[in-house]
Amino acid sequence: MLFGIMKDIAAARTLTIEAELPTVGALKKWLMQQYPGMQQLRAVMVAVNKAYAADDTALSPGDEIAIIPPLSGG
Amino acid sequence: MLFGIMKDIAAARTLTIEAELPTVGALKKWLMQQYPGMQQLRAVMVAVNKAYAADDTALSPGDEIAIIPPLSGG
Amino acid sequence: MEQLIRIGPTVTAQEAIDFVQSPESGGIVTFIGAVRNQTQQKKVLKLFFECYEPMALLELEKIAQTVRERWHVQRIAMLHVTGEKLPGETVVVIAVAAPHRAAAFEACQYAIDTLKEAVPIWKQEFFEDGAVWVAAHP
Amino acid sequence: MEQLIRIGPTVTAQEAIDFVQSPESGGIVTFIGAVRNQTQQKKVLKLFFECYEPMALLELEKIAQTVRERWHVQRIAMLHVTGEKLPGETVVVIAVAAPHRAAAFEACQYAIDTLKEAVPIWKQEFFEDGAVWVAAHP
Repeated sequence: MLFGIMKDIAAARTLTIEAELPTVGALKKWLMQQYPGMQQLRAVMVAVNKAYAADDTALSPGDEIAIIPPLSGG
Repeated sequence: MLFGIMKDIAAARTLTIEAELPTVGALKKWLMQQYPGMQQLRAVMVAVNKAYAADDTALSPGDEIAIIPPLSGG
Repeated sequence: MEQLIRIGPTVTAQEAIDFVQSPESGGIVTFIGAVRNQTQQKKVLKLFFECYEPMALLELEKIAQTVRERWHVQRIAMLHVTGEKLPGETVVVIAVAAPHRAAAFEACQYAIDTLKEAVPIWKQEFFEDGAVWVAAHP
Repeated sequence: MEQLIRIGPTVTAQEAIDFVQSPESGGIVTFIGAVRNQTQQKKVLKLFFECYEPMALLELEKIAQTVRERWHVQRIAMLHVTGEKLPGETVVVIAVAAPHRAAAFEACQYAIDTLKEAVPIWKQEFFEDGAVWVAAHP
């Protein structure tokens, strides 16, 4: 799932990824290559199953993955 | 003018004082003698013309003098 | 900075918030104090607030002036009741609007702390077995 | 500690205050954030809030849990809007009731600071000449 500016950069709400991406870090790297506009963002976090995940977190099929650009709530 | 517990201790809203009391300090001393119950209070301040006054503040006829027992607003 | 200072028989949080809210303000911090239904395990029936009103208004004005000097605040409202109040009723409301929330928090806390220290208002608590002037004795 | 957490199209300060107010509480501190009519001298027409709601609710729940662990707080309400908002409209309300006001101030400030840092909500500002996602770029 993509939110905020990431939705605009990827021009999509959700992505289906064919590549094999074993960890959050690998996913981030893949996204940066696919969407160079992402490199200009202040920081991008990844949430796995509704919780922030570190780069070494393993990804499994069926995980709910959200790309979290800089927050601006409140 | 007397407020809060001082009104109860002196059993009056206002006092007319015959003694000659040149300063706030002298007034406090006189009150303590007249109303020993005042000595049990946490602190008593005096306001002259609606502002807190130090013990060495001179008193003049016509001054609006208020005896301020410990505050408990809010 | 615009300010609303009022001492009266009833005050509401909404009144203070409505005064300070404006399309320019980024954040509003409010403090609301109400009558508690007990003090040190003793049931409180009612409170009575006595106020040396002309001086209290001057002291509230001084608080507003200090807030204006120390923080970038757009609006402040300070309301306090006098007379009889029942448990649950609002006693005091301070509302502060500022472009940055840290300033609003600091100014609001300063205002309520200083109100309690310096504004000539006295609270009498009524229990089933009598009444006391709060904080009078050590 | 009792808590009210809600994300919805409209929120009001009164709703949060009504929830936290109780005859046991000594003081209530609230933070209210509203839409500003300008950002860096540019007129704001409207805002749009996007929210990853299931995760946002979990993050708000974590904030409530930390508040419960760190401070003696009786009740907390945390409300945030989603969707379109016009200048002046309320975006976020945090209300905290505690027996001692210092705890209420600290917990309320912690809650709004952490909300802004950790709760997945994004704000898009609409100007006369386009729209930007706030804070996205350095």
